[in-house]
Amino acid sequence: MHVPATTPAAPASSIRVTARLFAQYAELAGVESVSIALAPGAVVADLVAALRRTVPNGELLPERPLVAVNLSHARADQPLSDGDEIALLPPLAGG
Amino acid sequence: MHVPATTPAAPASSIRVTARLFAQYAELAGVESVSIALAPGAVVADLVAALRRTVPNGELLPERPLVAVNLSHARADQPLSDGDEIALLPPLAGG
Amino acid sequence: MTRQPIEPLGLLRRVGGPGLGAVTLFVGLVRRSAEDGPVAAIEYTAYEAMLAAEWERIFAEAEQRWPELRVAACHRLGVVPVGEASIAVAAAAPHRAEAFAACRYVIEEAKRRLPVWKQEIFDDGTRRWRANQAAGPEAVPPQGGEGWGSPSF
Amino acid sequence: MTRQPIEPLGLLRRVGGPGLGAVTLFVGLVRRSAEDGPVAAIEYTAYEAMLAAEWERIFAEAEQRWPELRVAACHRLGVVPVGEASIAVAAAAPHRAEAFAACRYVIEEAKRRLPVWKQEIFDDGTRRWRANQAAGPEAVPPQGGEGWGSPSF
Repeated sequence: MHVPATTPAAPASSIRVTARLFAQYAELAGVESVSIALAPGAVVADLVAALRRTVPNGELLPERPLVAVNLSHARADQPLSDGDEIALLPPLAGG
Repeated sequence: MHVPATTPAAPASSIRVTARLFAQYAELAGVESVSIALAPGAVVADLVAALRRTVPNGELLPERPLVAVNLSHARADQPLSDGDEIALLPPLAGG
Repeated sequence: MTRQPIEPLGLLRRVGGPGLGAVTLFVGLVRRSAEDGPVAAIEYTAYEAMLAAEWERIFAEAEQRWPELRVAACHRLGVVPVGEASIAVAAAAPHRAEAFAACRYVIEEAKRRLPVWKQEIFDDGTRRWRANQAAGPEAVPPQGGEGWGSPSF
Repeated sequence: MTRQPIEPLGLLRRVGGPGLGAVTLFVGLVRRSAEDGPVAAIEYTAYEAMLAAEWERIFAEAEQRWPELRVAACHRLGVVPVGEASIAVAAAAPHRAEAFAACRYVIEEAKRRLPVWKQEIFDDGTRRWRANQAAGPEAVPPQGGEGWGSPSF
């Protein structure tokens, strides 16, 4: 399910990113994709904190999940840009 | 080609073994199998020495070839018994 | 990635080449074992766009490390019954040492980095999410910057 | 051993089993390379009775070392054109570390111990005997007793 805007309309100076949830995290929150506004200069950790406040059961998401930005594994301090796609990845299980 | 007896008829107290030559060694000697009589108590090294004396171009065979006795790799000092099959193996090239 | 059964022969053919004397193939299969219980199948899901990108990054790393290498791999998604392959990696190189090393590298990185998740499906239909060992954030190489925890890279 | 083309899929099937989650396959192919010259094919010959016995010994050693292992292998004999497989080894185990290690063990022992010889056949029809590196008497494990040279076992 795609939730177009779970946060208030962004102020002019904000950036807007898409957050995606997978597997257990998507089950937990009941959503797979969230559009979210962040302050300019926001980093991955800020997005995670915002998601934990705003999505259903967000407080059950880990504080330090595995995260990808634009299809690449990313660190907590990676800066975000308008239009980025950030994914919260549950513990991996490929193979 | 099988050469039934390149050595003189064995005395009563001797053992008789079959020596087999492969690949380059068979090409060199022009024979693939030789029946050969050895003194009781003979070891692999004695068989090799006898072959080097008796088969065509035998002196061109190595003094210390790779040898198998009854389908297993063997050392130079392995004792031989009547009826054994001893193979002189050129450097291996499997795989 | 594929939702169909993996064809190892197809992977082997994709890595062939005239100067390559050694091919290694790894196939990971859904297994049933005493410690895991009566698993009938595993359902794999993925972040598919990233899965493709991550495979490409792993291949590029391997080809940089072993220049004459040719590598191909496949992760099956969807429900995979016990005994069927979930992942396969083929690597071809001039000699066997590189072929083994590269195949191992690719499967280890795949397990560590591919955005894939699995649910065990038991004989009674119940399901359980499972993760690979050591599959936390610190196990995955980020693309630069400082991370949480203690990254091992 | 076989005089027909090796079928990797057949080997893979022979090692499958319900508790085995990892299969590795090694395929050695006749290759053409600058250093070896214009090789068109390789003709393999063997001491066939011993070849079968030596395979069995290698398998037994591997199965003793990795108890849940299943292994199968094949050496092709006769003329093998460039690009075709001369040897293949498949190993299945519960987990990938053993499957890789066992497959590597079997191919290394095979190269070192199988009574097989090869002649390169060049484009112009000329032939040349070739041996594996380090394939002298001291490279092969004897069945007890003291040997020539300096055995490394």
